[in-house]
Amino acid sequence: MLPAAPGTLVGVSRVVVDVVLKPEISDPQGQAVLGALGRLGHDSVRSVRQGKHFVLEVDGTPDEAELKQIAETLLANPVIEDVELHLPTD
Amino acid sequence: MLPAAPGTLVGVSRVVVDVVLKPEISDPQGQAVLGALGRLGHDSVRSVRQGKHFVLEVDGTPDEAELKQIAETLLANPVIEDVELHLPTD
Amino acid sequence: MTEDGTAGQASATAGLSDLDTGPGRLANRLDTVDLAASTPGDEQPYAELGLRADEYVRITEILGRRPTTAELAMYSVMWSEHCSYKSSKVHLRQFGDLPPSDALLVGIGENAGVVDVGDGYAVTFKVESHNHPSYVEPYQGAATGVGGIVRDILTMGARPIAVMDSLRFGRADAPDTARVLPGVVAGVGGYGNCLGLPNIGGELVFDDCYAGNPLVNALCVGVMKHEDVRLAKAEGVGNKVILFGARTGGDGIGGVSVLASETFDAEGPAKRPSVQVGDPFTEKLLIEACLEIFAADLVTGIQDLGGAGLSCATSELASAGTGGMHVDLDTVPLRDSTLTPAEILMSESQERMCAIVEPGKVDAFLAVCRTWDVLATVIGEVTAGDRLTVDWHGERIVDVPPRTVAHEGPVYQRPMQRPADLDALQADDPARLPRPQTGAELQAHWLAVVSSPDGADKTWVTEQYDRYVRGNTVLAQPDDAGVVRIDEESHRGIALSLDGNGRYARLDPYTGTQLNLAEAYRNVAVSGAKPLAVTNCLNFGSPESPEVMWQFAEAVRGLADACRELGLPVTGGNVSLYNQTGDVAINPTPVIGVLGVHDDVRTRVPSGWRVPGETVLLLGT
Amino acid sequence: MRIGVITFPGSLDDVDAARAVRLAGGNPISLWHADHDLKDVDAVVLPGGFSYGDYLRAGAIAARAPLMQDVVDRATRGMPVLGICNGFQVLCEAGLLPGALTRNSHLHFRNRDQVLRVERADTAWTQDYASGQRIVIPVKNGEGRYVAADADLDRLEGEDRVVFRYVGGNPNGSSRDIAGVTSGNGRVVGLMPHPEHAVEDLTGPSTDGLGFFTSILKAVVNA
Ligand SMILES: Nc1ncnc2c1ncn2[C@@H]1O[C@H](COP(=O)(O)OP(=O)(O)O)[C@@H](O)[C@H]1O
Repeated sequence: MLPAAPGTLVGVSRVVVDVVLKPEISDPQGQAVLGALGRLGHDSVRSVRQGKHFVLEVDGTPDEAELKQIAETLLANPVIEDVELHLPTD
Repeated sequence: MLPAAPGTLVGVSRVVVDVVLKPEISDPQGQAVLGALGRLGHDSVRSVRQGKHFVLEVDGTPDEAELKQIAETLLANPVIEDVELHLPTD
Repeated sequence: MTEDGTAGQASATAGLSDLDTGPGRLANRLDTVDLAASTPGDEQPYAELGLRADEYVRITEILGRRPTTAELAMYSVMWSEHCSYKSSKVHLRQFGDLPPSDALLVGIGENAGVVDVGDGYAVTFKVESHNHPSYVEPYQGAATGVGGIVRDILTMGARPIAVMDSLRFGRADAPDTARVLPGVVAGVGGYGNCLGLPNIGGELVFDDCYAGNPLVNALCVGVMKHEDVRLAKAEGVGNKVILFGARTGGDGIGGVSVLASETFDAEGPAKRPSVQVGDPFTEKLLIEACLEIFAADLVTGIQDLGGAGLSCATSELASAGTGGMHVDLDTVPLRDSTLTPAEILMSESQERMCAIVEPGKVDAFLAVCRTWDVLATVIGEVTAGDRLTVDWHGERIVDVPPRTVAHEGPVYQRPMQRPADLDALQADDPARLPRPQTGAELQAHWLAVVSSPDGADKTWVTEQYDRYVRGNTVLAQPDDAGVVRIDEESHRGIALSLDGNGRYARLDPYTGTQLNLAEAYRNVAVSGAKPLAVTNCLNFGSPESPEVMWQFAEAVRGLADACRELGLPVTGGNVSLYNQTGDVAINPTPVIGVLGVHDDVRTRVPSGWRVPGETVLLLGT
Repeated sequence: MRIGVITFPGSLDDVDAARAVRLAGGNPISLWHADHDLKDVDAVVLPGGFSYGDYLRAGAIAARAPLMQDVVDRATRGMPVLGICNGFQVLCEAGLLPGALTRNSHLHFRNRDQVLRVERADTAWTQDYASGQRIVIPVKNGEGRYVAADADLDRLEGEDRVVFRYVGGNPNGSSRDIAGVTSGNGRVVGLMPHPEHAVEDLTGPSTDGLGFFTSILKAVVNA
């Protein structure tokens, strides 16, 4: 692990989990944003999908298997969502 | 810009915007997830903050200034949220 | 205690963090009572905190020394217009002077008045504003407005059973209305729905005068048995002070003093106040925990934390009690460990309550809180004597007579003057308006009337509110009054209506306010209920304007006279001043709630005709 | 007849569900999410509300409550379970019912009196209705849009597991107008609308919801 960033507690790492709807599931929130962008003249934006972004602070070195399980079974619902787990690069 | 990834439309780039609550704003959703993790025995997780994750598809080369404005005024509420804009690395 | 000033301005927050370390003070040295006594000449930023020079002098006279930073913070929030009612108090006395009513169990002055509705049941209800925060962050402003009024009702010992909302915005087609209205409606719904409180009615009005200053007034009603009434006072030396609910963060610090006493300026988002995020789930747990605590008789006094946070709760509890109080501020659970003691005392973090508990009952109290996952901490105790003291890191930072903070703030007799334009307004008779001359003109008039947003169907709003939860809603939208059953066996129930009319009040605040009351009264009466009591929320412009002050005084006089005439007590209410768009005050807008009782809700009368062949009668003139 | 009603932190319509059981002639038993104790009930109702504030995803955190392990266990062995609104969300999150409930397509909470068509009158919770019958009960939710992959929806319909459909307007954008579904054996049923709010003339739009609770009493007797 890299030395902790200033202000970060030593021995705590930051794990990011992004949860997105599976492509085949419709996303009215993203649609609403897209509609608003169109009305405001931002025509270059073709599509918007809205998902969730979790930032976890974890004691010590993150346990990848455990975090994968957390991400896939609690943070996302595998029936409708996909997850991306970003561990700190070390 | 790098050649488009397979399956991506040529000339379309993918921009990610993460919206997170400002650190001083309380995050009941993150708190609830943290509580659930504790009850499920995942004690190594110290804190959870929940934000939004937007994936935008943009025609042509993204206009950074325009996207920044979209992110800061439409996707986030600057009163309570901060944004992180991730342009495709080219 | 009321709660309008949710959000603190960034500048005030910065000013405060500087206080403990800032110029004039030894760097990083805590401002203690001892230090204050030994450095009487130190400059203090009282003006930045909204205090006037003469008010500051009075504080030094009360204390016999300069206040510490923490004391200054407390006085500044508690002596703000919002908390001290300093401009309105002299007028509001008329409500207290109304003839006594047999139905009134607890009168004005407590968190909410309590009314006897028969069969041993008591009902408490109150309306409160959250106008300014709802303009800044519509969803959260409105949501936390509902949260605040629900805690007021809970504090009385009652189970909250329904909410209502009275909303006013700028023109329906104004761009900012499209920002503010959907957020406010979603916030009222989001919070109330998540608490499981049916929304049984309200108002939706559009007028240019609210364009930069929407009105968001929320009402909550609760029910209890007579013996369950709880009061906000700290009694019994040695009893513990328990803070429970959410952790304390840097929310709305300075909001009470700054927001309630200043208007918005149109400076960009960077200077916008920090806003609180409501957590209705935590509040729902707080409600269930409190009701279990009341049922087990575990508290001797209780107070919610609203505007002015701990400053308010501790000083009001101590002031209403018989002794003093001591608090160890280090024990307060924080969300942000960098908060200064003054900030902790001023924080307006939502979903918190403060209880006074006998030592032998503390364990049982904490156990109930654990069941409901509610954080609870002993932060101090009731003491002999009559001082409120607060320690931080082992040093005394507050030592004040609590009454001077909570109940003996400044009172102003502000100058008043009848608005110069009133004669012209009153003379402006509709007779001068052109009459439609042709069929086409008549059609245009008719279309204008039926398509007016004020007259339009309100379903877009009311569909976002749960009217069914708890299974006792007998009448709600689109009926004139909301009716709720309170006893499934006896069918006893209550009716409520919430009404205002800023245009009438602008034309004549005395008569206009009486018309508002009459409307709410009629709405309750036509449901078949007997009207029993009145609450009100007085939304006005700046009290520093003599014309606004005159409007205010006339409105209060009108309401008091009408209540006397109808034999109804005013059980409580809320004053929201400094409502203006730019330099122009809103129309004076008293919003009046009337509570009535149904001995048997099965005999309620809905609005509208249900059965063909019924006879239509017109009553009145 | 003992019909359990679970209270999770944030459950709201538990009092209403218990009242409906009582009005139908049953004995409502309150169950607490954190216990491992089903108190010998014959069937269980998961009520509406906002368990854990609906934070994360509606029903997601409640689905991991200790008592839910017992519910899943007994349900797979045939105990009837009804999930109403938030309870339906919990059942989907717990894997007892297929699919998921997501944000309404119009993005608003919506409360209105809703017409439903009963598609299956042979589940444990619907035998007092007739197949094809129309009933009016309140719907009130912000995350009631039933979704699943197309292939899964096809399979669900192929297995005849849709119990209710919205008619006269779909209040939340649910796929194929689905308002409620059942498990393969017809014992576990979940739906978004609220039958427990349509059990008394005084407080509901109809008394059409009572049939759920009279049905279960019969189903339990006949089991
Ligand atoms: N903001 C609101 N919140 C809840 N109910 C509302 C709101 N606005 C209007 N209503 C309800 O909608 C119905 C119709 O309102 P309105 O058109 O103002 O009625 P009226 O003209 O009869 O006073 C009433 O039952 C009222 O209580």
